[in-house]
Amino acid sequence: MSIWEYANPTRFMQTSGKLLPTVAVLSLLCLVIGLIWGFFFTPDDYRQGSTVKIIYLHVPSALMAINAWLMMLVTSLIWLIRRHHVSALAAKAAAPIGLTMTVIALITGAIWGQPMWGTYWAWDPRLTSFLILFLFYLGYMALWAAIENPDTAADLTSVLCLVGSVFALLSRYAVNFWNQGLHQGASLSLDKEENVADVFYLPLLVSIAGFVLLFLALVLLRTRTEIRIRRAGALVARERLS
Amino acid sequence: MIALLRRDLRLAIRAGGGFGLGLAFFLILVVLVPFGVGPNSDILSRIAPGILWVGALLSCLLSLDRIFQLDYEDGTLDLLATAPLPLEAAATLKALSHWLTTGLPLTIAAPFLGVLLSMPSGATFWLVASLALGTPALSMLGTFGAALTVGLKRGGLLVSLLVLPLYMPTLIFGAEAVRRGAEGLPATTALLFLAAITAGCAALLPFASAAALRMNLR
Amino acid sequence: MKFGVENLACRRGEVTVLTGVTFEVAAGEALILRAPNGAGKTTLLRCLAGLTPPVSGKLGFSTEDVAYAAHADGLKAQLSVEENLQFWADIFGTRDITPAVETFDLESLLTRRAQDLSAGQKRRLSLSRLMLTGRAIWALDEPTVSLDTENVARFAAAITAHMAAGGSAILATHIDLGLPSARTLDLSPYRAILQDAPSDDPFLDEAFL
Amino acid sequence: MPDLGKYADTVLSAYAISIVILIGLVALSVWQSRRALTRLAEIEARRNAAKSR
Repeated sequence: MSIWEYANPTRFMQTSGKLLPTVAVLSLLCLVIGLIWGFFFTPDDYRQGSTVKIIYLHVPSALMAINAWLMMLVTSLIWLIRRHHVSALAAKAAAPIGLTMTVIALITGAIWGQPMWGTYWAWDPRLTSFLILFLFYLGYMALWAAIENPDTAADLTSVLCLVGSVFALLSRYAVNFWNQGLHQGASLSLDKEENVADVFYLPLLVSIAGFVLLFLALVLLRTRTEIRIRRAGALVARERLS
Repeated sequence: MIALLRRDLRLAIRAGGGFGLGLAFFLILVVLVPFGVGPNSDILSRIAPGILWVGALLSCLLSLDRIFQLDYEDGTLDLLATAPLPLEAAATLKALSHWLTTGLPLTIAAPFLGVLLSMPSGATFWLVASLALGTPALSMLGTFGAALTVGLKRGGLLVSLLVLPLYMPTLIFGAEAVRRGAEGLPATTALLFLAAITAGCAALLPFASAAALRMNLR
Repeated sequence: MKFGVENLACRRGEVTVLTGVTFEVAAGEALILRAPNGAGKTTLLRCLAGLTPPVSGKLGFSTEDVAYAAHADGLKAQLSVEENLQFWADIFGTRDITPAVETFDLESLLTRRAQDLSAGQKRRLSLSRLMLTGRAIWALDEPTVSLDTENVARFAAAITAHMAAGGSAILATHIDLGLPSARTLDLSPYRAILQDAPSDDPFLDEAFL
Repeated sequence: MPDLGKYADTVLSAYAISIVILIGLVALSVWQSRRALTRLAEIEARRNAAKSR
């Protein structure tokens, strides 16, 4: 059995229908545990005080904002190369979620920045990169919305996603060059030395898992919606023909 | 190949071709800024590089939807797609003619408009160099955006939305080069990045633009 | 040049409108497409010209050999007749535009701008471009629209000459051009809906939930 | 309720806004899904009716 079988809408609907409730429940579980753990049962940071609790929202959403785009890049490539409709529709389904995650990352960052940096917004490289990412999501979704023929829309948005990825990456470096910034280093990395302490680390992991699962559940749900819309469209077009 | 370029340039300068519109827009924008921020030449000279670059970028944006739209509407694009000239070449030539009618005039006009913004004279070289290196990338990215939206009735606004984030790195390096040049700091690195972006765009974007055109003509 | 298609299926937008189109045209022959409006004549011609890739089936020729003339004239209003023609001549690598000008009687219009032409004159200019392409297969979509009888005859003569030189043509038209060795192909039997052929659209799958 | 100190507003507003946005996204997705489902069911019913006739 190959993974490409799921590229058939019927197969995908069957499997995703079975999978969706499990993923949804798991994600809710992880989110509730992670956020409650983080909110109620973690100590304050000696420097940041209680604002450190915002990382349980900020870091996972920022992570998913980028991962959602990566997923769109991969599914776009699959569509362009193998022309599996489900793949293109999954990319379309993921965009609003990525946009939402970007917005959450930006908002929580701004709220956290107010007491820490004394301002809601600073043209810090990371914040700026996320703002640019936000614009990319907007453009991508606008292109999907503007084109009537769904296959053409899938083609064009895929090309945009490809080119956009290159330029998003380029922007990241350009922005670094432009302003060295005040953002703290990566909160999570394999290099343990620089990491946040364990007390913060574990609930953060749970909360990240929750966001990943939530993303997955939403992608499944939204892809199912898109497939149904496509089927409805195909049937109506067929009716009109006869 | 040269025929397409010649025709596009000829169309641009004939009546209704829109040549000079971008340039006029650039002029107006630069004239408006001092009224907005006040006549203080210290402030003006500090923001001049940014204003000139943003102005050039917006003027480029203004004429993007004309790149393919007219050819699409009168059926020329269909015929071009069936012609022996590969669409990749057509896209490159379209970008080139867009640059010749907007980017190049802007580059030439920018130092004179810099005077209006009391830009330090040391920055003039960097301004011209960065615009000359950067505006071709803007035209090529714009051609890509125009190719994506060619079949749409009201593609003008959408093109701006699609293209603006793509313009970000070019704008950053371009304005940065001028700013550093104006302050007497080394600006060559930014200029090199700019050249790299333009070279990368020239190498890759014609394929993306041609692919988008083919998808739209289907 | 002999050319044909085999079992061709073409799509317009999302919908496959034609399936199983099969025909063959010999050198010096013309094929006239007949079908009601909206049956897929334009779709088929665009497919032959290589603008829309076929859903399935084979094109037995290279789309590089097809000269396509669409509904739209594809003229630049601000350019003169001569400039318009010269542009396409350059694109197709043809030196001389005089045969095209003579065949379609455009001498007196050469310096006139395309926006000042009448609809029929535009059509003539647009059709004369076919002669600049140097391509063997002419794919023509309603070529005689807004031409008067005199110019229809002129156009018929141009096609006849093209076929006499070994070229062939495929036309969607309602007028009888009086072409020698012309065959008519009725597209109605190939309309996708009448056959209820299994669709290539995975979203029409019967097992779909 | 943990003692949030002087940053209580900051932390609480961050949580409140994020959770509202997330719930909004989920609600929107569920609503869109429902709508697509009913519309498709309608069309399928029409199609089956036409077929059995």
